[in-house]
Amino acid sequence: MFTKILIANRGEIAVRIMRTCREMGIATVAVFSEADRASLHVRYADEAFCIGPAPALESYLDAEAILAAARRSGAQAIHPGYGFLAENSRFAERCRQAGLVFIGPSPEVIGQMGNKSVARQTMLASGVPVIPGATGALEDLETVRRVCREIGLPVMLKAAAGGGGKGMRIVTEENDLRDAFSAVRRESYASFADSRILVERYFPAARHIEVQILADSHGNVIHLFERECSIQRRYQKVIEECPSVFVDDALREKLTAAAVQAARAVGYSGAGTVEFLVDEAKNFYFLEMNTRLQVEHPVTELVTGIDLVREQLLAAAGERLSVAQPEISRHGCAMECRIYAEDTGNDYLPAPGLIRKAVFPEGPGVRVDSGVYEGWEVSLHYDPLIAKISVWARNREEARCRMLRALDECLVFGVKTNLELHRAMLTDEAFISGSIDTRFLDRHLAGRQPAPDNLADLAIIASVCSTLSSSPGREERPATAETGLWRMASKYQFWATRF
Amino acid sequence: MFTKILIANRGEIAVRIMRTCREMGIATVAVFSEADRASLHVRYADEAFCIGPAPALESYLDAEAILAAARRSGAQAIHPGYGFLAENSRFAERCRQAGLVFIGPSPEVIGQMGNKSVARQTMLASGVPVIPGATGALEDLETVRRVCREIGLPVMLKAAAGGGGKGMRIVTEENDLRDAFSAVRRESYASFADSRILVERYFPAARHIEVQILADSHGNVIHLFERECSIQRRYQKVIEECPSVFVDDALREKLTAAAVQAARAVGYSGAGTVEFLVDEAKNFYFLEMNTRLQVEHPVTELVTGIDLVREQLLAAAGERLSVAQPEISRHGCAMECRIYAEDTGNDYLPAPGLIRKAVFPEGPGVRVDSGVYEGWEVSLHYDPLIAKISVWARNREEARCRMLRALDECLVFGVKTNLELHRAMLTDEAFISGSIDTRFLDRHLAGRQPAPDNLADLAIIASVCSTLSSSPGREERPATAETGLWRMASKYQFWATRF
Amino acid sequence: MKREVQVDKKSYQVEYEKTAGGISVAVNGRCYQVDASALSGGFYSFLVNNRSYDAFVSREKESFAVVVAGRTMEVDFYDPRSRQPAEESKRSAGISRQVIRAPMAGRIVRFQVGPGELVQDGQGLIVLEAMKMENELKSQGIGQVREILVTENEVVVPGQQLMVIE
Amino acid sequence: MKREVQVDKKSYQVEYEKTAGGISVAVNGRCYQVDASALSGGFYSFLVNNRSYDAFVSREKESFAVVVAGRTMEVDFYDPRSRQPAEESKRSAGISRQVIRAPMAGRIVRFQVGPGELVQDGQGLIVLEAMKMENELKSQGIGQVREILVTENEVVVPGQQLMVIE
Repeated sequence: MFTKILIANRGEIAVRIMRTCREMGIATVAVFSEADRASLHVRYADEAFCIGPAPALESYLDAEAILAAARRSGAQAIHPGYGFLAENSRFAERCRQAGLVFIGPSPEVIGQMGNKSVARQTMLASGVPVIPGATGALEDLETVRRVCREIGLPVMLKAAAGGGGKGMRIVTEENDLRDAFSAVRRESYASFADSRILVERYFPAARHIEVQILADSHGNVIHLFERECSIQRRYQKVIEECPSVFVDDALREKLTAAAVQAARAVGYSGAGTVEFLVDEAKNFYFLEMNTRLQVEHPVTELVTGIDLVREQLLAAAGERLSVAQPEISRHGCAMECRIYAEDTGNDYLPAPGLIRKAVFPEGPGVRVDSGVYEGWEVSLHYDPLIAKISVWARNREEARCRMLRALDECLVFGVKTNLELHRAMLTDEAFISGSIDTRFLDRHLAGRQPAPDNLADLAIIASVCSTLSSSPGREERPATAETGLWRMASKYQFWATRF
Repeated sequence: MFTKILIANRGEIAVRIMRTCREMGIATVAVFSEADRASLHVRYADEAFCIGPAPALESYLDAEAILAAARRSGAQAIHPGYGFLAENSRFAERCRQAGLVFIGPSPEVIGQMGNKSVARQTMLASGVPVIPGATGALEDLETVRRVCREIGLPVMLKAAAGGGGKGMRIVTEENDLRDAFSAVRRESYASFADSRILVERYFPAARHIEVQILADSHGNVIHLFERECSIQRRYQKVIEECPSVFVDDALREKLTAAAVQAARAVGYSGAGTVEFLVDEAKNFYFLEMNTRLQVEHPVTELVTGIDLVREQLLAAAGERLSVAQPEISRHGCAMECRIYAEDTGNDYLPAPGLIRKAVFPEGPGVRVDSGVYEGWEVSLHYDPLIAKISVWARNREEARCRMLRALDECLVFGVKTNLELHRAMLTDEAFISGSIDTRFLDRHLAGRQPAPDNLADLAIIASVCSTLSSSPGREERPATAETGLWRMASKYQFWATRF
Repeated sequence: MKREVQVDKKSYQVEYEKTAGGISVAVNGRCYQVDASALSGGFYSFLVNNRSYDAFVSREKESFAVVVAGRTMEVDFYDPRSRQPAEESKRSAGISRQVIRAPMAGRIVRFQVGPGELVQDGQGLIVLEAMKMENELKSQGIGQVREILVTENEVVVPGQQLMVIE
Repeated sequence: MKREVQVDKKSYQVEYEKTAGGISVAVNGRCYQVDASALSGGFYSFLVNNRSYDAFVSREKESFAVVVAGRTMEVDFYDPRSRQPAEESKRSAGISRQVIRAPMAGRIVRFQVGPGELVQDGQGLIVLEAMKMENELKSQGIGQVREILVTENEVVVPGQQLMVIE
């Protein structure tokens, strides 16, 4: 096993990877942009190297800077996390050339699966159903227009090199095609330095269901069941769960078999996810394969007890996976809510800013993966994910109630968050009954309601107390400096009571 | 099921019970002493009633004050937690008279099991081995002396009405008997208003292993495996785990069967724990039965997935347990470290005080049950338990490493804690190999070593930075008020970099 | 003490005084006897008729941001004799002037309307790129583009004025 | 700046200055170039030759409590020209006077020694009841009981002087 690895990422996922490293006795090396000097992943790491200025292109996407840090630190391997260089085959190739282990599949497999058009063809060849669409990446508007006419509207335009919801547009009317085409090309180029486009049939009421797989270099390929990820906004997942209420044993059998087959077909190694669209009739279509750890991997860890990062490290070090398929069982139900710094009332625009207060839940069945702390600033440069709250319970309804309890214990102040939206989703009838699809958020949730009078009254009471207890302009006082304007906490008169 | 219950307890256990209530849609009523107005359990509850001054005898042990609060609030049942009135049969009886459900076994069973001498006789009658000792509670020194001569030294004197490690003394020389007898009587009377004493053979190198059981009023009695609780100080547990490395399948079979038999024999209902001493030859002796939830119940919840508080509520409401024995399996390994405000360098004396900083761990496999928050004062009146850190992993070694990682993420400042001691225990060779018994702490751990130079250097560096970054007398500054004495966090120059 | 208070822009009549047992507060005639406890770090614990509430309060002069039961509310105290909240007075005077501000830092990709153009409620005005995503800023009402205060490709800071519509 | 510093009562020679890249610190001749970042709430992040350390610092005048790597250390800065730490000077003068203080609030149950009595290192002096447990306070050295400052059944506060041994 490695004795030191570099984590070429930031935020919660970098910290999460370091946690497993620490448990395995592997030293960790963080890299950071100038904007991230005070970030949690730098604080958590054993070593840390600055790799450039804030813009990702000049730091977290700068392969050479990262390789230089790896050389200086003496790290033997690089874990790319998700996003950034995680699915960049050139970076994986550069690691190999530099004598470093890239913790993920081979550059060839990343290239094959990361490029959506090649992935499509690979899947077609191994008999996995794919979404109707163009067979390859497109570069000119006229071809796109022709393909759209063939497969019929609505269509989805997406970056051929993309992932993570970036560079995607739905087109329902031919008039909108030109604008969407331009926007996707621009976003794709900005994110992936590749402006080629895929065109696929768009299924408005489909479910997004994915299968987690693990493979090692000894020919072992196993699956860790599915995750239901239908609840999305701006093509990014916000709630994920396992098992999916929609997947029966027959469908599960087919989905997991297809995923394992796909991984075997390309000689996969490490952790990966095969994403499927499943329509109302339970037809499923290959969507893409993510050749990396997913944001929502805790859901799978909670129901299987397998530490996915540990298995990634084993596979990358040339060892065998620590488990075989028959040993893996699904135990209960898990759910994850992604807490974003975003303005849910304004099209989910990211809402960077200073986190002035952050309280996360505790207690039975709750797991928190946060990448922030009080006094830290959510930067505009990167993904505004604040924390992932995951719960485990014996069944979906218990998990849902536990998640509501956990969300009630959450407090994030200083930036706008989607916490209220999560509460609304979890109490929505459609969610409770499991009738969710990728348009759930659009269809089911009305805007923010004004505060009811009883809450407004409490807010007024709190403000009055604040007025009476402190002088204007100060909001936080050290606990020791409290003065007794009225009955104060923990300042009871010990000597006045009988011992 | 109940719609509202009162929790006649405080601190972490009150909050933990309320968490399950919230998940089940049951409203919660807290009671608090004047010293606890600002305590977490009051903040967490839906309603809260003050029941008297700080001393427990005048508040948390005042049955009538608690019953009055229950009546005012309209609660249908009372959960006693652990300690205080949890094993007080008179209180359970008073609840019954007042038309309230006591969430626990019947007053008769509590009386039978709570009184150690009656419990001993009950166990003897049902064929469960008991520790050699007096057959009943003793009140005079001469009888105690006679019994000691019969069974041989060393002996343990303990409060007949006791529990939780209070009112216990080991006597190894006859000369010490008089003092020990007096001390136990005093402590016993102060804690339980009962000064009767039990005398038992003391096993210096035994293990403390207990079995969790659950029973309902429909005749279902099940066990949830064992917990190893050998690591103790001042007769109080500090680390617990499941499974016990010492318990093989044959012994497990015997222990769990004895526990279920004991519960059946008395017509038990609710959650309970049967404690055993197990000697080096794997002989086991009934120690006592705790007719309540244990501090260390999270360990069992982690390996079985069963929410013990939920099952308590089901049993108390006259419903059936939600699981049957064949459905319960042990999954992986769990460990709990109790974080106390105590001075480990000074005989584990409690160390009350203001918690000025509290950071608890997050991430995979970690559960936190805390009863404190930053700015709250650990009172001298009650148990100085700050938090319970529990972990789950696939096996003991992974759990141990995970616990070390979790402890590394912990920071409690303002009061002395046993955090450093926990780290030392978890890295001790005897602990790693599982060679633990009730004298582990005495035998294996030397005193605190002076800080090595590398740590001292870091402490100096930190102090220098603090000197340079702030004016004297101020220790905490709001994040927004930071000034740039040297390179400051998150104050990078956005406009100086290319977007 | 009598005050007029706004919660999320809605007005309430509030009267409060300190009493022996805590604070007495009346909101639009609803009376509360509050046992209040100031914790550290901006937290408060309230008991109102034995119901327990936890609140976090952040104060800036006469404005408060309060989090209760997971909901963040803006509370504005003002003295009716000395001043009117600015927005309220404008609204009552019927003036509808929109200043479009940058909701976040980013780069102006392009304008969807030009100076003098009439805009509908909800119409797209400006495309702002941030976090690798293009974001459309929309009009919150009907009006005419009076002024464009930035240029294409300009990098803007959160809150910066971008466009004025009247 | 040159200082003599004590960490958990052990002395170190320290020299430090601010530099362009951060702070330069030498401890007993061991030199560190520190990239320091002051976070909020008393936390600091340090990079020393790219090694990352997180520290929490609580300051009271010239005394610091520092938590690094899970260990709490007491750091004392003093100017050798102006004063000597009290304890150090006494220790060097060979005076051994013990003041037994209450480690916590509680009630005095009884005394195990009387005035004038000679006590051994580790001998029990006072039994203090707190949190329902009896706690024995022990002598940290050899001496004679000079003074008893409390009485049986008295309730004491943490830090209160209970007994003087010389």
